[in-house]
Amino acid sequence: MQIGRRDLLAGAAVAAALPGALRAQEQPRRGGTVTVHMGSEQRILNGSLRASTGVYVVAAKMQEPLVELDGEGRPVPMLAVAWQSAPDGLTHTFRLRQGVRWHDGKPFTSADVQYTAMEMWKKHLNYGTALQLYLQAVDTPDPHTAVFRYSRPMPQDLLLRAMVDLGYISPKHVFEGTNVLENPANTAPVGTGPFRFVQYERGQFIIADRNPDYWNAGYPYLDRIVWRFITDKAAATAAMEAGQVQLSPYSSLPLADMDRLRKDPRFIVSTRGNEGNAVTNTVEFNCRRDFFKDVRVRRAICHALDVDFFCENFLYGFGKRGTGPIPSSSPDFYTPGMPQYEFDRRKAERLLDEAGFRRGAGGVRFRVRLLPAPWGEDIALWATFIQQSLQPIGIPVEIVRRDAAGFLTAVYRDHDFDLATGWHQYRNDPAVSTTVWYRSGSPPGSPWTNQFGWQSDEVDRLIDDAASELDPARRKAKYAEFTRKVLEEVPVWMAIERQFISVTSARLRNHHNTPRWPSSHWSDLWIAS
Amino acid sequence: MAAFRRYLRSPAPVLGLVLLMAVIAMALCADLVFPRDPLALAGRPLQWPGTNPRFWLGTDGSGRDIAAQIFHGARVSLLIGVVATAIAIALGIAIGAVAGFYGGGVDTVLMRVTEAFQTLPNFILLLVLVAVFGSDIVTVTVSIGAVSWPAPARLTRAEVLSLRNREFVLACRTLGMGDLRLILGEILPNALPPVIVYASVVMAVAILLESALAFLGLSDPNVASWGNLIGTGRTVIRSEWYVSAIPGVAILVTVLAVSLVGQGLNDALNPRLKERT
Amino acid sequence: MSGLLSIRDLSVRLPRGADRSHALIGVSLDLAPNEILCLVGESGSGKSLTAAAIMGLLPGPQVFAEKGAILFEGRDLLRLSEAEMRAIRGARIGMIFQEPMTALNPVLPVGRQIEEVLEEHTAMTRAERVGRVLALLEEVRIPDPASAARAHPHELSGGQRQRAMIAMALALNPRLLIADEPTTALDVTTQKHILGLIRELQRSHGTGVLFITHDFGVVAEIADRVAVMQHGRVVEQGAAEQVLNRPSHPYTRALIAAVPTLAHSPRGRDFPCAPVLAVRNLSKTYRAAGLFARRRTVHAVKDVSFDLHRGETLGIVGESGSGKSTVARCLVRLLDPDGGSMVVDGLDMAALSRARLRREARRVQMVFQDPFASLNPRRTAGDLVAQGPMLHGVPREEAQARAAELFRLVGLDPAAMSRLPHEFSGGQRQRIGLARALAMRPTVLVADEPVSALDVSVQAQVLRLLRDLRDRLSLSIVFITHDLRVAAELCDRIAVMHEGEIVEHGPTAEVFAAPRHDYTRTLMDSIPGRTWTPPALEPA
Amino acid sequence: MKFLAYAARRLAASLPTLLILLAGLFVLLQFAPGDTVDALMAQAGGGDAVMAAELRRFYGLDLSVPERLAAYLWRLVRLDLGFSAIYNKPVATVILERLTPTLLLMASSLSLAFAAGMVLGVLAARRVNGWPDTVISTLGLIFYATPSFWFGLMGIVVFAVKLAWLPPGGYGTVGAGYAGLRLMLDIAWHLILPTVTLALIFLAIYLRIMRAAMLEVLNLDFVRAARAKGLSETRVLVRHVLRNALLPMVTLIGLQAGTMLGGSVVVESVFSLPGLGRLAYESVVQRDLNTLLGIVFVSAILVIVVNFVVDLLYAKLDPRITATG
Repeated sequence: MQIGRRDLLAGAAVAAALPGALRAQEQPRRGGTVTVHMGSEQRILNGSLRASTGVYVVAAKMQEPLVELDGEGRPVPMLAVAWQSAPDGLTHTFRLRQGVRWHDGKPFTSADVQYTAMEMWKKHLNYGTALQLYLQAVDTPDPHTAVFRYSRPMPQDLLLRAMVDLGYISPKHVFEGTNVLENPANTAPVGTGPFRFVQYERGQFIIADRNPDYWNAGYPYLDRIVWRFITDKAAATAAMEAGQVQLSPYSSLPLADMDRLRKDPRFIVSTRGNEGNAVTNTVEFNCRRDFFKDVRVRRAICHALDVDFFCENFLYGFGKRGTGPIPSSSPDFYTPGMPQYEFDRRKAERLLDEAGFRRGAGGVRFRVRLLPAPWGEDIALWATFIQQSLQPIGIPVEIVRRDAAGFLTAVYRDHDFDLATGWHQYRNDPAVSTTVWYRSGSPPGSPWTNQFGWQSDEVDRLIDDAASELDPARRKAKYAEFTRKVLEEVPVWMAIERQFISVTSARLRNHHNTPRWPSSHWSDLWIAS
Repeated sequence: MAAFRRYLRSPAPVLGLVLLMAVIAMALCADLVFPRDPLALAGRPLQWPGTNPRFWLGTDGSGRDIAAQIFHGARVSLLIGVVATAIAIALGIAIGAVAGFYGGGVDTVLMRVTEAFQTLPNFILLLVLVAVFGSDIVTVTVSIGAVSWPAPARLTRAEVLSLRNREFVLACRTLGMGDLRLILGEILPNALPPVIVYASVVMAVAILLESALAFLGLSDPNVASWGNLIGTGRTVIRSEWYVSAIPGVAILVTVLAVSLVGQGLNDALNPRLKERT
Repeated sequence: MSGLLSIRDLSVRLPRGADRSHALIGVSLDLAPNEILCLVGESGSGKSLTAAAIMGLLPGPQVFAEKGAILFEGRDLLRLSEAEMRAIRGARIGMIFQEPMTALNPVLPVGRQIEEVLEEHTAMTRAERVGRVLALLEEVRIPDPASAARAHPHELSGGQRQRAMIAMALALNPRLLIADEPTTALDVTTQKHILGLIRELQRSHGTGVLFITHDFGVVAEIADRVAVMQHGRVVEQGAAEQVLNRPSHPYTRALIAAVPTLAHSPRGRDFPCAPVLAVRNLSKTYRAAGLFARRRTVHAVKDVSFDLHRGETLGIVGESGSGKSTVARCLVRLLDPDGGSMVVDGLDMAALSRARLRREARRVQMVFQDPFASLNPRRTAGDLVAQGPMLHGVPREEAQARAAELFRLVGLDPAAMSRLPHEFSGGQRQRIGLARALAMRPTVLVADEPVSALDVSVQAQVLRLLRDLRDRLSLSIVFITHDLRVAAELCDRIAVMHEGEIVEHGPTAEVFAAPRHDYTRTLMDSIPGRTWTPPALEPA
Repeated sequence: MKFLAYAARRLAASLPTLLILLAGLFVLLQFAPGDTVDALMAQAGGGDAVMAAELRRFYGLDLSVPERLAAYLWRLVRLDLGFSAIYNKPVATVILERLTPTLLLMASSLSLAFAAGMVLGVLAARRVNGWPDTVISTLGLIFYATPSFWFGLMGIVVFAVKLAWLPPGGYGTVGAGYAGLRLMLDIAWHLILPTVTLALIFLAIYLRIMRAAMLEVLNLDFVRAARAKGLSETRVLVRHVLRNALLPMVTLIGLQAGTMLGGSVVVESVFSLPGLGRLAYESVVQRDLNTLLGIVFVSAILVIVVNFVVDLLYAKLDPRITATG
């Protein structure tokens, strides 16, 4: 169901689908090396400690989670083969795969799961610490059973969906008794996955080779994966065109180049396989400011932005108007028909007048400082577009450029901004990373939490209830209610819904066939001759 | 006057002067030719030059008129260049003059500081300053000035050092002239020509530094500087190369003009070199 | 023609924009083998350019021989190709230059530079060349030729460098040697040796020498024949004896009249007992700071004492490095003496603080050597003169008026006060310098080689002016010079300095007539052309 | 021995300034918005306050500024550059890993700039104001005025993508497992474009200086004397003019070592070279104070060493100067 609808790029989808049909007859070929473009470098390459696509794109080939998503977006077994939850949602039992060995030859057991969950997820993993806040203990009745015990009900679908990202297992024998954050295995992963870590040259490349003892016999097809760090986007495109790189995931190339490459038969440019990682471009209001205290002003800003024009002309169609905090690519939680802010400059002006912010000298209503996050070309474009769109309605915008640390500090700790814009990344379930943008009470300094000076008891309650609601239908309804509420109030506006774009060499096969493919194991990926 | 005539004698400095005048003219008439905000959305982004008569140099990735940005950018880039240079030269002259004139301990301390600044790669220091103080136009300009003073300081020092024992300075000393008057009235006017010539180098470097900052996305996005245009063009450099090429050429022309003028000044103020040709 | 070199009607063109169209106009010269022809003239007369024309080394394409011929051994050098000319340069014609320090490549050992001539012009083997170099250095009597050959120019003394240059020029026993002011940069004692050496080598090899100089003393010392140049023309040519003693051309007569005579006529004046300046035990030590080398101390001035009376001129003479300039600079406190006292009108200048010194600056004023360097090129002449009094509180109007007066006093037109220094000639500038010092109404005037950068005729004028002013204003002058003729001309008393000390001190006539100290005797002996007394001529 | 002592003395003389410089930078960076934990959370895509506090404790960021500065300086005195927050390694190790590409890049660029600048400068001075001079001087000015990143990117497009003659970036063929000569050739192959890009502006400067120095020296007495000796023009040029004209060029090397390292920030980022320049940029952005200060330390040492070598070279070229005097 997910794969069917998602390609915004009809042309590319057809181009990708047609050879796909022919490919069905092709025999998978063993061997070969795939080189992957990496735009930035991570400090820690361990999915049990860091939840980030930049980590998964490397580490997930060597490390595995308990569950993974299948092509239809449903949780399927990885290191866990079966799972079962108590009706009260307080205990969840996982049966573990047998005969799995770590790359260093030691057997994989429930002790590893227990150690990873208690020492890593609960203590260090971003989003994991919040998700596992009520995790009491992990019992290990036998080497192949792990029982998660919670002090508050945990919905099974939330746990499973979250664990796709937040469920990577690390070997207890490597980490136990060491400083977890300083362990050398964090940059030389030891896992159970289809590829074994070989070499990491900082600033240059990482190499992983085929794991001949992989539990899924016959896999992987590739002999080697190389990740090359190319920070300059234009240079990365050049490397792809020169044939030195076969895959660039997560929108790492310039939009203009991706647009150009999609007409090039040597490449497939598509958002397919990234459905699980929907990203929205935000407009974040500092509701402490006099002008943004008034919801009419916030709404006016939303009305002043011609999102469709932006998507078409600036994003090359790689994006569409956002409809709320939960992206349309998440059918389990997405409810259509929510209140929207269509582009209507006159309405915006009327709202501003009503709120008492009439045009003063020089036609200026008030001035705002906009902090764009320093990642992503689209954010810079969007910030400029906001500047260009608010000027005509009497709101001159000063863009304040900060680097990553400066941006997070200014927005999320010091609240030194009027408007901010960045990305919100949806992680399969609204409770993982989405609702924290709206839930009050996050201490200052936590990035991507509600630092907007906006608070609603009703929304807080809805968020808390939904997070422990065990019945999927009722959960979905609660999220619909939540969505309606935050769309009316717009403390944060999820303006544009996008999916990451992957640029792939047309010679690769079996790629982008699951909703979070770039972050998955790639054991069935192969290269056509 | 004689120096000016010498300046006009060879074609290269004249060309430099003409180019510089052209850039200055662009800066001056920017508001007349392009009265609209150069950063406003003008049309569809990334229109090639010549495809739309309204935008004869095309539009950039944010749908802004490149021609307007080039004209308004001349203003910003020249301003950055001139102000940063003024800061660097003023600092350099002050430090160099004091160090060269007094010598001894003062000189040692000041030159140690200067050396320390020179051992620190200036672009890295610039990155630090911008990271710390933000990237608005004032900070960027002041920072560029602040990292560019060591060379003028050394130059001034060397000049002052050679002048302070020149007989005409000694003569003034024997008249009972005070240090400040000696430095300002006698030494500096004679030490300045090479420093002024060097100012053209500082200015060229300042413009290039701003463009490098913008290339890394660290310049002020609220002004239409050429560097910013190059920065926004960076991502489309493979297909719409003109977005960064046009401001690149503008920078090249300006730096070229400034350098030519500087070289012409050098030849004009240093007649010894001229005689032998 | 049996002559070695014969220049016929040579004219050399200057580039457009120069102050005149030709550097040389119709120059004709003849030089026989085994003869020394002195080419005399003041700066800008074209004597050096004549040498360059012979060598085929005129600067650049815009300066060229327009007409005439330079016949050398029967061939016209102007018609030879560059390759042919190259074969002659260094081999058939050798050349030595004024400043051996700059004429030698500073980064190559001396021996290598001499060897190059052999390398270029002969087929000698390396070993032969090295042997020849040593023989040559031996011939020019450089002590320890082997180590001199290995030495770099800066490691040799001025005299040794010039000897090396001579060795280089004579390496292939050229028929013609061009010596362009070869002793001007040297001290008198060294000059004497070098002149002797040139003469001796010329005799033994039968070389023809074209000797360029501005110094009639040197001419008297060495010339067989003399040619006098002025503004690119040869105005007089003839046997040395005739030109020196019976010059016919007015210009020559004027030049020779300007040469100071050694015969000093003491003014026979008595000076009041109390000196205006009393210097006692003045010492100055330099410390050369090296990072590693142990700190060396150089005693530039040791225990120097002398008195200066009102209206008196004391000449301090000595060679370079004798400490005479250090004394001058200490007197005006451009250098702080390490010990001793300098009492001017009862005030010890050596003990004053900086601030106090500034106020008392007028007591001792200085005239500097270099008329080009001692005036700020950016100030008008009037400002330069008025500057001093204005610094000490004289109102601008008054200072300007005083400056105008001083301009007249030193023989300049007050109308020129608004001009910049470069618009004046060297002699005029030195007058400005003098006016500037006088503007302060100093008790003591220190003149540091004030005429040594000037041409003879200008030098004579400035000396005359100084003498004049001294007598009219009763100036007390400390006159520093290396030129004994000049000292003899002007000074009442002479102090001879050697290695930082005053070795002899007395009335000028006494010192010249009967030097007591060995060094003074050597110095007197070294005066070029000391046996020649310029004839008393009325300047035409 | 004297020589070594001199080297040590030179270094010792620079140390106090170096310490002040590092302390100054340390304090300056305290004013920067955000610290390494903020940068880390940005990179990881999120985290909560507990995690942030935990990390701050881990990196020692919970101490006061004076305490940290004191600790840093004390470590520095013991020649310990500290631990890098980004790389989870001692800073010394991180820098050592990154030093080679930068050194190679700088050395090759410097050699290229020096050699080409020298040759072109000589050619221009030989025909001063003639057309070769005009062409060379104009070219020099254009090189000087071209932003290096622009030239680099265009170089990639033309030589790597369109012509496929050179690799588009990187520091060697990944995973090729070359060794020995093959490895060196491979690296050299990858460094051609970056070298040219970085060298360009310096080439322009050297060319200008060389031309001026040649003109200066050509006018000196000893050149006239050399000609008067009947030496051929080539010999005059090579033996007498060149060596003397090289002196200002050599001085320039020392002055530009620092600037060049700054220039490598952009070049390394365009060509994906794992060098010090890019590391410096990353550590500024990541607020990795230890690494940044470590780089400053190393680059200062580098500049001091280069200047030291320049002094020796100068003393070798010019016997008037003794390195120990």
